[in-house]
Amino acid sequence: MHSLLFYLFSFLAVAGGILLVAFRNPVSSALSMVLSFVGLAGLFIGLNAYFVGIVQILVYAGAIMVLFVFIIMLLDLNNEEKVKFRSSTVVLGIVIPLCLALQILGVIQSQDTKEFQPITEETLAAAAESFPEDGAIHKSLAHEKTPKLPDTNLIGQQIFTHYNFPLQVIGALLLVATIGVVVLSKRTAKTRPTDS
Amino acid sequence: MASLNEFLFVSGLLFAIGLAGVIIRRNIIVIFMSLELMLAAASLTLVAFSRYHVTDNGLPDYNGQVFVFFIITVAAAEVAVGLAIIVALYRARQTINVEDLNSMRG
Amino acid sequence: MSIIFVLIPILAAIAILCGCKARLTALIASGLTLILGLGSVFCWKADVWSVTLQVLSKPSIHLAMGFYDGMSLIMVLLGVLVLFTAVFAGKAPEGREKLYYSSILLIGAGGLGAFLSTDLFFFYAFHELALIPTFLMIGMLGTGERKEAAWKITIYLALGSIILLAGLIWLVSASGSETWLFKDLLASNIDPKAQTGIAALLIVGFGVLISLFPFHSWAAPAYAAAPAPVAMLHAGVLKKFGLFGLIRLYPMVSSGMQDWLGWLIVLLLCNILWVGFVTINQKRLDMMLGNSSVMHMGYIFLAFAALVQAGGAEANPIAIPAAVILMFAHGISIALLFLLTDVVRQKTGTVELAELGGLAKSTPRLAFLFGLAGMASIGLPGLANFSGEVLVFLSGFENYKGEGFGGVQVATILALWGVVISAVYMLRAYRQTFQGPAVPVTESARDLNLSDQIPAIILATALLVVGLYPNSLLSLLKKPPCCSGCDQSTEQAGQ
Amino acid sequence: METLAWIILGLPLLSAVTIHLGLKSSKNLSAYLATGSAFITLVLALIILGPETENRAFEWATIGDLKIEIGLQLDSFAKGMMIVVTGVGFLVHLFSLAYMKDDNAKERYFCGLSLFMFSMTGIVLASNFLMMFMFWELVGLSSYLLIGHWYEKDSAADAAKKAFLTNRIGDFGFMIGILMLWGITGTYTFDGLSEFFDGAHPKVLVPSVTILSVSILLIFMGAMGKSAQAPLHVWLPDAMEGPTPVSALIHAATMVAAGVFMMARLYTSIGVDTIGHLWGMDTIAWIGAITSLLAALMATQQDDIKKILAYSTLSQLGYMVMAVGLLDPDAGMFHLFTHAWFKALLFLGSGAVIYACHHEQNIWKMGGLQKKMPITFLTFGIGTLALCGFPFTAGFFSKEQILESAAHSKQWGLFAVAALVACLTTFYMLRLFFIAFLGKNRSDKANHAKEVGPLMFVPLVILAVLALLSGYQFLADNLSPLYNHEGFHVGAPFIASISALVVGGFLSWKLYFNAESDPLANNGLFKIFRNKFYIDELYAKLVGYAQDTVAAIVHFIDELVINGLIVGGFSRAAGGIGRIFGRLQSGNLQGYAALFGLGVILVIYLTVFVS
Repeated sequence: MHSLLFYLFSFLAVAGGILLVAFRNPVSSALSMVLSFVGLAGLFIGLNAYFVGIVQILVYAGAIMVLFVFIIMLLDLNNEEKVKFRSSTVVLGIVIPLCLALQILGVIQSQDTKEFQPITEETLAAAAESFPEDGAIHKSLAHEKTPKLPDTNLIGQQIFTHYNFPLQVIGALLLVATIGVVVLSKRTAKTRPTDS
Repeated sequence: MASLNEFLFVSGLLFAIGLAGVIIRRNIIVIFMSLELMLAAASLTLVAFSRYHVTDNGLPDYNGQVFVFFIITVAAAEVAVGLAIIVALYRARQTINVEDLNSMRG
Repeated sequence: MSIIFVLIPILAAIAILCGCKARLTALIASGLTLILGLGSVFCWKADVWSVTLQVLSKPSIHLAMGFYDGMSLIMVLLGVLVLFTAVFAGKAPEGREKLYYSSILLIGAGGLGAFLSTDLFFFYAFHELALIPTFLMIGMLGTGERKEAAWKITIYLALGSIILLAGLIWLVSASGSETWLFKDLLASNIDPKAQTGIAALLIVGFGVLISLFPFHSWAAPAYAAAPAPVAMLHAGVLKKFGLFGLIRLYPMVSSGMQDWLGWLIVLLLCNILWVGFVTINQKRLDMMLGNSSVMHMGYIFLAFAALVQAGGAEANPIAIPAAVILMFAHGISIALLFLLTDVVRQKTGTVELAELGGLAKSTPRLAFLFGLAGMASIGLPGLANFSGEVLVFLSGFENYKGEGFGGVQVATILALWGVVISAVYMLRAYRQTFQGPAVPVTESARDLNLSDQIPAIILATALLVVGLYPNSLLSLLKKPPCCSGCDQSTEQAGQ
Repeated sequence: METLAWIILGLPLLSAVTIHLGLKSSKNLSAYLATGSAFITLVLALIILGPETENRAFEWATIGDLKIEIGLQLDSFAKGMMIVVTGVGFLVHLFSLAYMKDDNAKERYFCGLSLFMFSMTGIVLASNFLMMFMFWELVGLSSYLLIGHWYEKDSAADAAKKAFLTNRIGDFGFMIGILMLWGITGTYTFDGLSEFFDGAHPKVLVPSVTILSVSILLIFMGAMGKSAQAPLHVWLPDAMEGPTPVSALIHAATMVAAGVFMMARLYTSIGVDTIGHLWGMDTIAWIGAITSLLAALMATQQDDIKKILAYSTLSQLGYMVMAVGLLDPDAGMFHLFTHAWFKALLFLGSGAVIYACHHEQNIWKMGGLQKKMPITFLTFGIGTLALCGFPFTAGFFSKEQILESAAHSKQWGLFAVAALVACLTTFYMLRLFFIAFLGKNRSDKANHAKEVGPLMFVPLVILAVLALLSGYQFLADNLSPLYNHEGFHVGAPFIASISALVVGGFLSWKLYFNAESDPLANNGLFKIFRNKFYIDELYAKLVGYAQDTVAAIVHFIDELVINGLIVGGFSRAAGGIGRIFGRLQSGNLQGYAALFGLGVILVIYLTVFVS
């Protein structure tokens, strides 16, 4: 990955994060979050994780952000109420993350780093050997003209071979979450008249 | 070219920013977003490690990316449920300011 | 299958919670256990009545139940008698019948289970099972300062149970036994150094459950606040669990107990004399009875101390039978007293001694039954407690050979003074409640009708039978100890 | 024979149970049933009179070698005592039929009487100390029930309680004594004791003389309670709150004498010679003497007819105990035997008077009854003479024997006390007699008195005959529990008792014959007598201060220290810690987040940078 792009996307992600925290208006915050996630997605793609990057944008920027904005609109919270931040929380909120960041920096500094090794066509071709020949992965890796990294396939292969059970669990979790959301919304709707 | 440590540093920075958001902000939706940011920071770490840990066949280690996939899924479910709870909470309390939501006070 | 004793009440409790008629179901269930209990007195045999079922392999825990020996049988008899009468005498508040009767049944089931278990784990667990509904009942359906009393008993007994559990686990691990079955544990040897520590934990743990001084202050308020059946079951049956456990586990830690003999004697004397004086100063009938039940635990402890001093059942063969008879007698008499106190409360609306008087005029039957129970509790010959107490005193002097007094003899003599003390408070209370000129609240009181009398009469009969002929119980103790798969016992039974 | 003895024991119990369970509504039937059972037992007791018979005991409680038995000791001693118990018992039952005719709770009364007959029979026939102890307590119970028969009266209820508790104190010692004796000898049956001390193991005695003495003194404590010896005598005068026939039966003739009986039983089991070697036996004699003297002094200034008799009972019991202490249980038992008849006579006579005077008990409100109630007057007079020891009445012979044994053992102090008491006895009994029966009527109630019916005077007459004759050999030989006839001779005792009689009689005649009020009432010394030496007050204070205050203090400490400081301290400490941590539980999300962040930093610091 080019350093320039790395710095660009990193800057996007970090700036988006800072803006997320800094904006008073929650809608602005939500948009800054998307900005941050776009930057992250860029970093993912730079790391040859195309699938994850795309999903990041699709899910976060597409679905989750919309959900956030939708809720904000629904609750009619255009502006954060004019409550002054307590200086103690602000100080704490800056000092603690700063310490954390410094610690992480310290840890990282003390470790040997790994340099980026680009994936060349040779490595791809070599990797193709370890996959069955009639599979899509092999075909994609060993394509004569444009050998590509079939990361979607690879992830899929990984999930469906090694992570089959967690996948089922995640499925169940989603189902439960769906039901839970329905129940939560419904119950509030029901109890509302009695509340008021 | 960016080295692994640079990615990790960006990830740590994002995590710290998310934490700062959680501590400083009072709007529960924004806190929620900050949490998402922290999750995403973790995802970045995983992807970075995945990419830099080259397996025997010369390809990235896809275990990390599988985790990220799971994280995103769980985060989506979490956001759905969490926002539903927030809506319910707002209906019950007419506020999403965490300072007003302190009925857990001991 | 002795597990039936536990299953019947539990199933009945479940049935009540599922909507069966509460009082009827409870009565049938407790009546069944009573019949079974009486039946088993006449025809118990080791292999027929026991069950062993492994429920956990490591640590090896069995759901083992059966009449381990005559002591279990007598305690079960006590349990079924008190359970039936408690159910019969219970008067649930309107709309709370389900909770009320199912709790009573569960307490009974727990007590019976503890006495029937031949596995240390279930021995402990069943007692805990019985405590939970006790707390609930006191806290939810009690009278007076019920919340405070419920918390007090909860915290005290929970603490005692934890200490006890620590002692039991230490005991099992120190014994090196593979299972938690009594027969395996009793066959093992424990290092004397470990015994000292285990004995201390057991004394404190069981002591809290029995309200041994200075862990006694939970008892009286709890019994005063508790609904009558709960007070009957707890003071009558559950409290005996501690003493039962001490006697049952004693052979494993005999030398360890010896190390604490001095303390034991001091504490039991405090139970008798100190609490005795506290009892004299009580102004309410229920508090007085609660304290008196604490005080009488001292006598059973005295038998235990005599056993410890002698160093074993062979050296002092009277001690264990004495303790068992007194446990039975005290259980019945205190249950009867609590039952009748509740009647006094219902009839007059008060249990303050100063507000009562002359009740015998309007309620002669109540006065007679109360007098009987009171006389029993102060050890009048012809009633069960005397049989127990006289045996306890004899056990105190069993190894006395006409020289200077040992600690146990001194304790026995001081404990005898406790008999005077108990006469003082009991007669004072009786005098204040039933004799003297009638006061307005007692003038209009109505006497017991027949159905009110039935439970009281059952208990009074038990008191009389054991009092007039203690051999009726003692002969049960003579049967050889039995447990499932216990080869030696079946041999003995065959002889 | 054996079955008959068991019937004697069982019949009254049967009667009591039947009355309680079945005959509550038919009051008269229950009265007849109880009286009938008393009569049958009397007949049976007369039938079984004779030499010792064997009897089979049944085991009451068995543990290994320990066998507690319920058995009957059917020797002539017990059988003789049975005559006293059943004889007085039957006559009292008979008397009660009339006396309690209009009582509301007649069935309860007769149930109590039957219960008493059962328990007293149990004491008398007991074959061992534990059995005796059981029945010992049971007579205490029946005494409690009968004293408290009119429990609506505060005074009766209190008296009943007092009697029971005082007896309990005595029983405390009794039980310890039994236990110690059991420890020393390994037996508690009377046969076993006599076997043990019968020279079979003489060596055993040597090291444990002290212990044995202590144990016997402790057993005597039981007798002190039951026979109301000082300082446990306070309950007996109060016990007069019970119906008068009860006083006659229980608190004059039988139960209070049980202490003497028990000591005599003990002496005969252990052997008087063995006892003679122990120390401290003089204590018994002196306790008896002091009780006897104190009670006689107190009796001189009582106005309640029953109280006078009660103190005189105390005094006579002191006599018997003195005889026991002088190692002459025969004399004690003989006096018990004669005393039972004439004291029962006096009590029943007083009952008749009280009945006739509509429950007036103050002798100063009586007077002139000799004309209104001639039979009562005559029999009461006989009783008085017997009690005073008038020559050739029953009391004379038995009192003589006690004086004799005092003289014989050269205990001149005791002898002097005994003689003084004899003098005082004459004094106060004649005082009673003069005031209540002679002179003129001093109140309307006495004026309207009529002679009682035959159901009442028949027992009086029978008892009067016995009061006159029971001292003679032909009766005493056959009936008296322990009778050791020694030829009557004139000696120091005779002179002492005659002069006591004369002096007492003269003083009483001088002071009280035709007196309108008590000439000694304002004398300071006699005021002390009137107030019973303030012993009751002292006890009331002592009990009030010692027991109740101790109880209050202990309760206070219990509440304050154990419940308040220790337990409460723990609970407060737990609560305080809880509050501290509760404050951390602010419910503030941001605070939690900050703490969480701090925690993360700390963990990283500790794991990465420290090591």
